[in-house]
Amino acid sequence: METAHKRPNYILIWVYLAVLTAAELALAFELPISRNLKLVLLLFLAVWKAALVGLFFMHLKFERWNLRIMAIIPLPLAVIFILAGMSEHIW
Amino acid sequence: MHWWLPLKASTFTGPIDGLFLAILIITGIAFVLVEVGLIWFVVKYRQRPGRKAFYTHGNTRAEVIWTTIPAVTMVALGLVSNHYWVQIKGRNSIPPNAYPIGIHAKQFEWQITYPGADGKLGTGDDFTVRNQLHVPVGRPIMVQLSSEDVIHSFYVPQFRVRQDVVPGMDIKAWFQATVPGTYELGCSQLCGLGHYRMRAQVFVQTQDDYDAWMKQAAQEASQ
Amino acid sequence: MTHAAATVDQMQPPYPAERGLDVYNKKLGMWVFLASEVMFFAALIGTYVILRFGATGEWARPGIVLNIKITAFNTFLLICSSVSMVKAYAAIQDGDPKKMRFWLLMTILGGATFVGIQIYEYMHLVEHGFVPSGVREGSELAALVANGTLPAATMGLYGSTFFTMTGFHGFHVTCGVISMAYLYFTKALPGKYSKQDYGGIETVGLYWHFVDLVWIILFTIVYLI
Amino acid sequence: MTSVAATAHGAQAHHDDRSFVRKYIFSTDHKIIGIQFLFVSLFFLLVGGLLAMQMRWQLGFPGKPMPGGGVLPETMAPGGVILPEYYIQLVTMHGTFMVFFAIMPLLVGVFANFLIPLKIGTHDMAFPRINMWSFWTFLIGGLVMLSSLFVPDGAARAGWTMYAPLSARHDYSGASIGQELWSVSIIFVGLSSILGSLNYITTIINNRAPGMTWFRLPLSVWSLFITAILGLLALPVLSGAAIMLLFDQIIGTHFFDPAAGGQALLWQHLFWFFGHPEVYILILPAMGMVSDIIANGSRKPIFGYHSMVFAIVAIAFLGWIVWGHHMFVSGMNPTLGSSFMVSTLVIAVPSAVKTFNWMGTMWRGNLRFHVPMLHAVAFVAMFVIGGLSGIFMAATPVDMQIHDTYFIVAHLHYVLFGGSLFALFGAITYWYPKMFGRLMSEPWGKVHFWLTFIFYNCTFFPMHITGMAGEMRRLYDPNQYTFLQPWQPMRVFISISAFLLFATQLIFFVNFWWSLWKGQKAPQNPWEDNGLEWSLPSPAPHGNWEKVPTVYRGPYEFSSPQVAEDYLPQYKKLPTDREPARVPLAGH
Repeated sequence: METAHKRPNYILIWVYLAVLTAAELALAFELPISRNLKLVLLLFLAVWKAALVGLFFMHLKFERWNLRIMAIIPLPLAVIFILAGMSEHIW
Repeated sequence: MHWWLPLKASTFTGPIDGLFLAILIITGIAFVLVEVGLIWFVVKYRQRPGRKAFYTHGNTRAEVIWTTIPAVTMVALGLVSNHYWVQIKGRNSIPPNAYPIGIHAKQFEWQITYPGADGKLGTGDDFTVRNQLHVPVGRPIMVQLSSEDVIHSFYVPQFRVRQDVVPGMDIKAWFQATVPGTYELGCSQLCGLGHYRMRAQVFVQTQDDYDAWMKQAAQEASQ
Repeated sequence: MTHAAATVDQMQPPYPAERGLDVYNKKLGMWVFLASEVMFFAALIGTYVILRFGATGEWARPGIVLNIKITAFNTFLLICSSVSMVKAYAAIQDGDPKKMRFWLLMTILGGATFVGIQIYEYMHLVEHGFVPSGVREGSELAALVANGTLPAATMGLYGSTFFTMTGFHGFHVTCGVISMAYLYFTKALPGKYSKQDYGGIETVGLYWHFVDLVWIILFTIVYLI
Repeated sequence: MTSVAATAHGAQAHHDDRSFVRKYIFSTDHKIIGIQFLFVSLFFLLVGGLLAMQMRWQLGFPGKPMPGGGVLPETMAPGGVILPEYYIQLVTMHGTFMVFFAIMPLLVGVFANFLIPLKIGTHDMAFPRINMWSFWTFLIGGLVMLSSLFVPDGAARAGWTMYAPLSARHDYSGASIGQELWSVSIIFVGLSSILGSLNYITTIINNRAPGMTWFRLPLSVWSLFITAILGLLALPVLSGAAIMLLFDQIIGTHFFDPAAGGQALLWQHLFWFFGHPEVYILILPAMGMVSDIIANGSRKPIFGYHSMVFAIVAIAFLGWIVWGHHMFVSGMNPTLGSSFMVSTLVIAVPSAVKTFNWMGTMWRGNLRFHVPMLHAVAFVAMFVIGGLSGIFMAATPVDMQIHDTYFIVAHLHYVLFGGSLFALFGAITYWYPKMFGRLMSEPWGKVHFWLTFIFYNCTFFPMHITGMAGEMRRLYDPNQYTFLQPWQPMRVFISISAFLLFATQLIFFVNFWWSLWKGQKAPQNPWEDNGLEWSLPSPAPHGNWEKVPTVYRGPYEFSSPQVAEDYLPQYKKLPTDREPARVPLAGH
């Protein structure tokens, strides 16, 4: 049975994750940039790493759409809750 | 017994009672439609031998009608409510010339701080009275609500004003009394075993009665 | 042919059923469970974000209280154990139980070490006075709070949120390690997994990658920001 | 599961060699688990009712010794006279028991477990053992909550909504162990619901019988499916919040302690973010089962099946963005108040659609008034009042006047008692034959219905009026306020009606237990319904079918021109029906 899909190169993903973690550390401590920019960049790196794990290790990239939707449904709910909670303080 | 909403004693009663009546009419019509319809169907379509029900899976036109009518009504209701909500509770709804009164809620009593002669809170001549809220009539009053322990709720039924008092937050609410008299201020958020007796008296007085009382109360407080 | 179709063929249910999601029950059940876990961590992390965003005082700067070097290594370790999990899954998919057993063992060891390091880090922090209710009086950190390097106003929140979030993540990692060990000894060793039936490995793998994903987010927002 | 295990499962359906313990106590049969949930949650319904009676005594006859009050400890009710601290425990525990341990398990625990495998045509749930654990964690949670009633300094007392900081600090509430047990118990309930929900979702998606396509599912299964999704995503947030509250109570963390930077409003956001999906968990299954019963009672297909399904889905999605309407006057940002008002008003539309569709089903039907149909019609009549009174609160300025008054208490009892509990009385009577093999007595059922209907309205409708007059919630003795004293006769009337309502439930209680052994033997299809469950003998055997049934049509083919009788079961093959295409099959 030929493999159902071109199996992702797990080692390459591993390298990506290691590099991104190192980048986060460097960004957090060495780079003298403004706090807000650092915050945005760090969050972007975290989401990127999370996406890598989700898409390649959890095979979401090769699943059908209805399973992907089921995996993603809770995220907007979490974002709605956090935004509402935070908007309390933009009085 | 007064079967309707409590006595109208503040400027809020106009919009709130009006909206209450409007919603009562809308829901009243819907209520009568549904209940009478149910009773009529129950009587008219009772099981009779040899009769077979009308085989239908629905009617999209009817569905569209009874989806759009409630939707339109709700949107209209929403616009009207929001218009008044912004006036009553909105961020800059407090009139600038409002007369400030500090109300500090603690487990099972209200400590009410009056601005004293200079009319400003936080100045030396402020004085505090327990469970007695004196309010000049016909002027917007701004209450600065703070709580020492748990969540209480500032509620005067006749003024139609309710605002939770949250510890750690300084919340401002406003109202304007229109009818002199004595009313009651209650706590409407469960705040412990004494929640039911956390009651204060509210005196709405004319301006000079209020000034006289304040002068006299200030001396009492200063002794 | 999608990945999903591949897994459907080789796990034929004994009775006819209407076409569902083309995902076998165990895997679908795990994905549904992970959705509830996302909401659980959303509540915890959401609380942290809201409390920090609404905090009146300054928040403790990264690196003062928490030891970044050890945690960075810990993060790297969890990523490695995630990779070893995927290699175990790939091995059994290719029908090589021996290689799968090796990589599954590596994953279990990686996870156990991660929990060990985290417990060590907790003990170290409590020693220095960083406790769930904030900072213990008379400890080193209390001195730091006194001389102003640590903001006194938000240390209570800092302690509460840190210990609750990372504690429950550690609890989930421990559950993962225990269930993988259980599968290793009762299913993998007796050779119950084969090319035709490896549902258990893929399911526990999904859970493990999810736990790793949550840590990746936690590491950034708790330790680095 | 490997094919080896599967054949064993098939064999199991033939003969039953399981021990009594495995068969009835630690059973993994979805029907037995459903019945276990039924007995336990009916007990908790009784406990909740008893707490309510004590509350009504204090409100109707403040300060007078309660008959039977001598049994209560001196610290709570000296000489039978209820003290304020005991009264707020009653308020809290009545709400907690009814919501978490009576209505929710009765709707989801009992009927999701019992109905889903039967109605979609499968042997059992996708994960039978997890299903069993879902019941046992629920029972542990229930026993922990029950034990908190008897701890020395009394049970939790911050309302079933447990607002912090009153719930977080024992020096404010006066109870320490009681509050902590509440949090622990809620964590167990959360875990039990998550385990249950993931089971129902996987079973409905993957294990439907051949031919049972998504739009041939009965509406009860659709509502239980959407309820499972709501439960799956909402309960973890409650468990997380309960864990943080427990840490605030025990370890001294500061999540909700404003003195150390915590936010009191944060608990309300967490609780009501879970809370509003929760109240839809409490009503959607009732709506689904009422749809089934009304279609059966009217002998007519449900009116607008697809719009009913989309209404359920719409209610579920909108249910996540309305939670702020519980917090209009709580100090929440007013601009948030406006957005929550709009989403709340929009959610009234699907409920209206469903109500009109039920009426459309009865229109030109051939109405047969068995007891479940009586309860179902009463559900529609009462739920309309509850839904309409909800619109008063959605309008934010009006909410300022009626928030936390008895108007809200009337609203919630109209949707919860008039809605869910009436639907439950109907559903229990309707599926009782399939559960126990005997019919509940029809005349006594009617007596119970009419008395309950009358006393129920006498109890809860006047609460709208005292609520409009401004009577605040959870007051130990409203007569402290002079503007509430004229309403004391109304409170006495409500209390007496409540006592009579509670007494009427004795009829249901006796009818339920008496019919278990003495009830008339139930035929296979007593209500002449089309569902798959009626193709099984009553009571349904372990493993349901040996060979899974095949489905040829939708669930509501009543009075179909194709056949003479006025019902056409889903599993009945007509010559014109063709076999459903057997597609590659999903998991087992």
